[in-house]
Amino acid sequence: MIDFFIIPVIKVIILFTVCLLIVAYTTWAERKILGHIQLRYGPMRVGWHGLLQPIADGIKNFFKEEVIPDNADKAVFLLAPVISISVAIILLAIIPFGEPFTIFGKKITLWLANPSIGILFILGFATLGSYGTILGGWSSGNKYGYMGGLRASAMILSYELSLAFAVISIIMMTGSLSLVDMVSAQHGLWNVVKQPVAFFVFLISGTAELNRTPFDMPEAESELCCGYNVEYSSMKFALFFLAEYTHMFVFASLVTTLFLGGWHGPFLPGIVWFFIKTFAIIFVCIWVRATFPRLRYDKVMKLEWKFLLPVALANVIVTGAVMALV
Amino acid sequence: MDKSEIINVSGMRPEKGKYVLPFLKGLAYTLKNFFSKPVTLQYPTQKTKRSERWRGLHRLNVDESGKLLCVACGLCAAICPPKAITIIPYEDEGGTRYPEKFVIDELRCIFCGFCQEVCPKGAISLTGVYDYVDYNRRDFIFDIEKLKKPETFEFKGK
Amino acid sequence: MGIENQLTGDNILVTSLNKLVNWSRSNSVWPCTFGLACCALEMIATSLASFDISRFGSEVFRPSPRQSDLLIVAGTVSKKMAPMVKRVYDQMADPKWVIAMGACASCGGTFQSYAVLQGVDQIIPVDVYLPGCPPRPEALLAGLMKIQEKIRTENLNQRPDFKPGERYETQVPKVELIR
Amino acid sequence: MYQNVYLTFSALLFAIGAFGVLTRKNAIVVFLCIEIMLGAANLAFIVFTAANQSAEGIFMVMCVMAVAGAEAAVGLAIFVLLYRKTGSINIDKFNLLKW
Amino acid sequence: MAEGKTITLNMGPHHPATHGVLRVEVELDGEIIVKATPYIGYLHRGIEKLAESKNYQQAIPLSDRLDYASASANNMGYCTAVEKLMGIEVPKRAQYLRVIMAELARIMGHHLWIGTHALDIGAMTVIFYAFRDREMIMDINEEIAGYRLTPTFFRIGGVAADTTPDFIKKVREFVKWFPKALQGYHTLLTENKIWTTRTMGIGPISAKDAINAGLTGPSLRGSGVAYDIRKAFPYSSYDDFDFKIPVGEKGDVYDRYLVRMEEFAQSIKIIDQAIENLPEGPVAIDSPWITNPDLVSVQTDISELARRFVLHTKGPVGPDKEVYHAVEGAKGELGFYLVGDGTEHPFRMKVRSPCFYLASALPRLLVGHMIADAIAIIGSIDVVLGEIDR
Amino acid sequence: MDIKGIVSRLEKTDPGAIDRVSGENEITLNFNDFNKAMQTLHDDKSLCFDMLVDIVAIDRIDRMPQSHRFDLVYILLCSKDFSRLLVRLAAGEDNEVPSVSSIWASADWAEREVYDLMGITFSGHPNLRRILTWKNFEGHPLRKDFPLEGKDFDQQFDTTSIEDY
Amino acid sequence: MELFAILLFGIAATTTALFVIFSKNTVHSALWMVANCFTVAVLFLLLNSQFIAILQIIVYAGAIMMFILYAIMMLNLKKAGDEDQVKNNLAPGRLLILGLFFIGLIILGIGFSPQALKGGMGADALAGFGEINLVANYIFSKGLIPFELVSVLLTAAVVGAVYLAKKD
Repeated sequence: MIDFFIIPVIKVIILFTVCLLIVAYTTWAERKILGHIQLRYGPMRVGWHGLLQPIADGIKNFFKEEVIPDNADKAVFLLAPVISISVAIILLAIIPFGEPFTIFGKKITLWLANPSIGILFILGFATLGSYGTILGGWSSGNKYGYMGGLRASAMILSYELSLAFAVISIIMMTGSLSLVDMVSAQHGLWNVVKQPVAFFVFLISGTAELNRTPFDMPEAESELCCGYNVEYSSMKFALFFLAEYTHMFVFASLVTTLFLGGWHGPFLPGIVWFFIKTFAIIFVCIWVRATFPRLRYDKVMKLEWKFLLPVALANVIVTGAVMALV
Repeated sequence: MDKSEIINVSGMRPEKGKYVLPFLKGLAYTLKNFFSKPVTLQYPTQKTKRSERWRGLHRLNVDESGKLLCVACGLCAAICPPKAITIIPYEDEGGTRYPEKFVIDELRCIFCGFCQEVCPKGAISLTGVYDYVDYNRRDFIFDIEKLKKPETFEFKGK
Repeated sequence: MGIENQLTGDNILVTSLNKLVNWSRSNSVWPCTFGLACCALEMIATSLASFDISRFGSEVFRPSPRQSDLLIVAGTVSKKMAPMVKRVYDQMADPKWVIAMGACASCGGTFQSYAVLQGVDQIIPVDVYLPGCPPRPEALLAGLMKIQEKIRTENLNQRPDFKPGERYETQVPKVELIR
Repeated sequence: MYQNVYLTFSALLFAIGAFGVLTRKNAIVVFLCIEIMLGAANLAFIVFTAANQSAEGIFMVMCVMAVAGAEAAVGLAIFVLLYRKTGSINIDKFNLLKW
Repeated sequence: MAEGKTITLNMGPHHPATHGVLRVEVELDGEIIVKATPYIGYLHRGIEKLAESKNYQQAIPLSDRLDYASASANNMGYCTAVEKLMGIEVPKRAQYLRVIMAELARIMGHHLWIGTHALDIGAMTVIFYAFRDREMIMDINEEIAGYRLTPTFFRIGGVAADTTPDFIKKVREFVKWFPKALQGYHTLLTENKIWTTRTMGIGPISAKDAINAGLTGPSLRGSGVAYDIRKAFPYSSYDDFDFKIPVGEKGDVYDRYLVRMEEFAQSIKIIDQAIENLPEGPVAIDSPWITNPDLVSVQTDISELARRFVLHTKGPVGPDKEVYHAVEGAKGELGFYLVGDGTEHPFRMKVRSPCFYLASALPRLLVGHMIADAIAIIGSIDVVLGEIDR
Repeated sequence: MDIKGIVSRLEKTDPGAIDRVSGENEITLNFNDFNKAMQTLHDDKSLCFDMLVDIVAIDRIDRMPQSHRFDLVYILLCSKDFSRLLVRLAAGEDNEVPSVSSIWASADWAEREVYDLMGITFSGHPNLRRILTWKNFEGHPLRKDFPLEGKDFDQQFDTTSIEDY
Repeated sequence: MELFAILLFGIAATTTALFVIFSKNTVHSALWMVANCFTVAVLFLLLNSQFIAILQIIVYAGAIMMFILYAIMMLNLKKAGDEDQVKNNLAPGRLLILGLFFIGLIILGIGFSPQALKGGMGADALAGFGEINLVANYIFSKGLIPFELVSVLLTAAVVGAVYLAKKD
């Protein structure tokens, strides 16, 4: 009973609250980091250095008026943000946050589930998350939103490929689809050393799937106003917002898991290492956003089909060849 | 136009094939700025000093005895481009003119400083008060009483 | 969300919720990216490094009016533009506030001409007026804080309605030139 | 244990798919119905595989999915082309081969 | 897509990338623009009509609000035009001060351009660095003129006031600091591959087309025509200074970008020369019916007082004459066609605004490009709506 | 090229087009030969006024006869030696001035602006609509008989009264 | 318990399939199809084949449906569904044939003789089934040629699609 029910429930609660808190504070971190890169402070006046800012934003959005445009497809319009956020949260379930430990004679794992098809699960559901974006854009009945949705679907369709191929080379080296196995296999030498090409391909195509600068086609503020979420207000918008950052957190933890050795690291406990690495990746995301211009839609496609995909494929072949030889 | 006066900027076009290095340079530049001190003025707690010539809210200057210097000649009202100044002059038996009514619509005013420039008596001057805001249009109609002490309208916030 | 409309009465729950919501609203005022003229440049300057509106949590300039709380009417509202301004305001989700930034937006300023709307409060309600042409960025920050002050006194489920012309105050009597 | 139930649902899905193919005129919906039918077939395959404990069925399903993917690519390309040419994707309108 | 299957997208007047209230109606085939129609007038304030009702001095603040991104450059245009109308020669010191202010304004305008242009293309940080430096110019404006964005520093016959020691110091500081900051912009953009793919080969316009469309300023120079009014028709002692005209070759967005980046450097060079060689002397002519007598003489001399009254209740009188005078504003040829009629009001003031023609060239620039390029092109021609709509 | 050269060149191709030389770099053209002369100014290799800088319209309301009420000043620039030429043309309220937008692309908007603000119509213009004011705007604001503040300055403004393109 | 789950998701699958057919809006059809994919994937899971379930989601929901949705959006078919209503298409004769078809299929489904199955589906038999190793071993030994043929098919499809989609 305890093993099957109570512990998972406790874990779910902890995971949900902690991760959502982290995600909320990712927005704060983004604003602070962007601020400091841009020679300013970022939020300062709500709490110490603006620490209460995400909470204020959340409550405000919760109590804002819901606007549903007349020409929106109402059911889909309401469904889209829900898809976005729920898929993002589902993904959190199988991320291994740290090594298992024993308490009261019970072995506690720091992940909710460890399905044998772990990484495929993530790839599959990450794609589903973009349904939220696409449907949100389409159902708004707004041309900007429509174009944002169209761009989002094209982006996802393309970048899924190189993402998968980058992962395949890791799968080949680990010989398992389970995330926990992948982390365990990195004891000693991280995958980023063994697979630098896959690492970069994964980083780039992951950023693209997240729709972050320099690949923020679907929302491209200056081109499409807000793109897909142009008609969304209040909590629905907040859900999109939250989903975006949850995806970012998931992405960062995936990079950590797949390439940066997960919880492995000297001195500190595993979970601390995990979060340090994850935040480093998040920082890189924000840093890149602050520095680079946005690519153009067709160039993004070109980058994928003419550069990332061949590189990832070649990497898979080379990995296979090396593994066959050694 | 001879050639020596022209720079052809095509020479500044980057060479082909440089991909990674410029990216890294840019990232390094932003990272450098990440660690440098912000230039932000934390406004309500910190305030900078306005320059001597700053054109803020108007003040009607008074002499030592507290009497307005203004003689209601109406030059400022005449020069004012948005016509924000209304003066109703009054002349007492002694022949001294003073403004019965001197109203400046601070909202209408564009703070060009012409009134201060043309005033032959130095009676009107623009102060360093720059952050007066209010809820109501009525509050911006400044009469003589308000114009005597524009400093009190400075924004006080924490 | 509409929940607030269900909350009526004057009990402790409602008052404390009111306080909480007002706190959050006042500290997360997201302005709409809506620049019209000269004042827009000062608005940009306010949001940038030297003055940094983000300290108030307001750097989230949303391009879509649906997501923004504050309409900063920064610059001259010409009569041709007025319907757009009104539409943007109407598109914003409640609760929403308006700053009339600068002389032109507040009352037409120096442009007393056939093409300029003499004060944006003829078409939308204005909460805070800023004098200056354009006002300093500090003045915009002061205006933002004035809005925050106002939000803190507001009631959760009763926001004042506005019918055009209602809150509009008549102009200063036209200036008689004395020569 | 419950093969019959699975198979019934498989048959039902197939029937619904077939029904849709026959009745709908919107080419894309017809397309979706074909996908439903393929899915139903997949379900049957998996049921038998599970019973027989062999990999053939799974492999077959993968082949079917590949076919579905190929079909989607070519089919949608055709539809887009048709739409560009005629401005409609109503399959009743495409009767050039009819005599 | 088949004919008639295009989407019509209305960009603006409330759109983050149209720099104010420009409205461009674009017809899209997928992402490609097949037709673009700009609509303007959303900031039409009737400045030309207003100027007719004001006297020559009162119209100075109006000129500030034309191209509000570089206000002093407009002052320069207006005041030199009025002086040409009235036949006034401005003292050398005033001319130099004007040059300093106008060049600072040009830098200000370009700051706004680089910030918003980069922001439109997605590089969000450049605008922060640009406005940090822009703040320094604002401080200089405040120091000498008393206002930040719209200094209204120029007067007919000179400038409003003499320098202050702080002003000289601040300008020197800025001249020293700015090349470093400029290098920073270059680091972030010039060689960045994303930036170059977004700008190179986008929105090219040949020299012939550019001339025919009436483009001036950096946008024309990007196409390779070295037309700079500071050189072609020197005014306000611009021929004293040593500076070069940057020109491009291809006329694409990237060339326009490089031209403006080089103009930053050239302007700094001019300011450096002007502030180091600032001549001594008065800052305004001493003409009884044009400039303001100083306060001391007014309070002591009754005739001066009377003169002041007449001057300001009426204003300086323009002769019955027509002049066209153009200066090189931040965006191009900023011309003022002034018609005097022997009264103190301009009979007609026509502003030849560079941005008006830049915007009119938009349809031919945009067609055939993608919507993302449209943003880049609108950013690169750098329109300011206050000047288009007047 | 100085004004004498321009005049002699123009006289050669379009005799009688020039009404008079009205300034140091200004010529006044006759209404009838206007379009042809402008074409020559643009096309002629030695003149080469290939940029139309601006079109200025001046409302001389008191001028008699009223058929010469408006002055149109075309400011031309030669891109070879950067010399300016002002071409003046007098027009009345009901004259249809020939459009030069087929010669200079920049004339398109410039003429629209003149039409909008001054009410001078141009024949042969592809798209003569209001440009700065709105669609249902009445009158032409820059005419001297148009009040600066318009007609309904003091009234409560109604956004629905504005019709736009 | 298991039966309950099977019934639940089976019914869900049929319902969503019906919705696919009866939705007026093409995008709604596509969305119901995604839901259908999901329920079928759950049925796969109930049959203990995790791999196929996730494959179903990745391939169908993730790729094919995304692609179809993209096509629908690109063609902007929001209202294209209005003109064809299912009812109008049901000629009486066709209805009869369809009904017979239905009944036959259901009889076939329910009455399918379990003799075709070698063994029962006991819990032991299911253990270790559905793992990727099994599939992989099969693919790269016995099924190599068909597998390669499938890849050829996919390549051909891509080439064909690109050729078709090329303008003119």
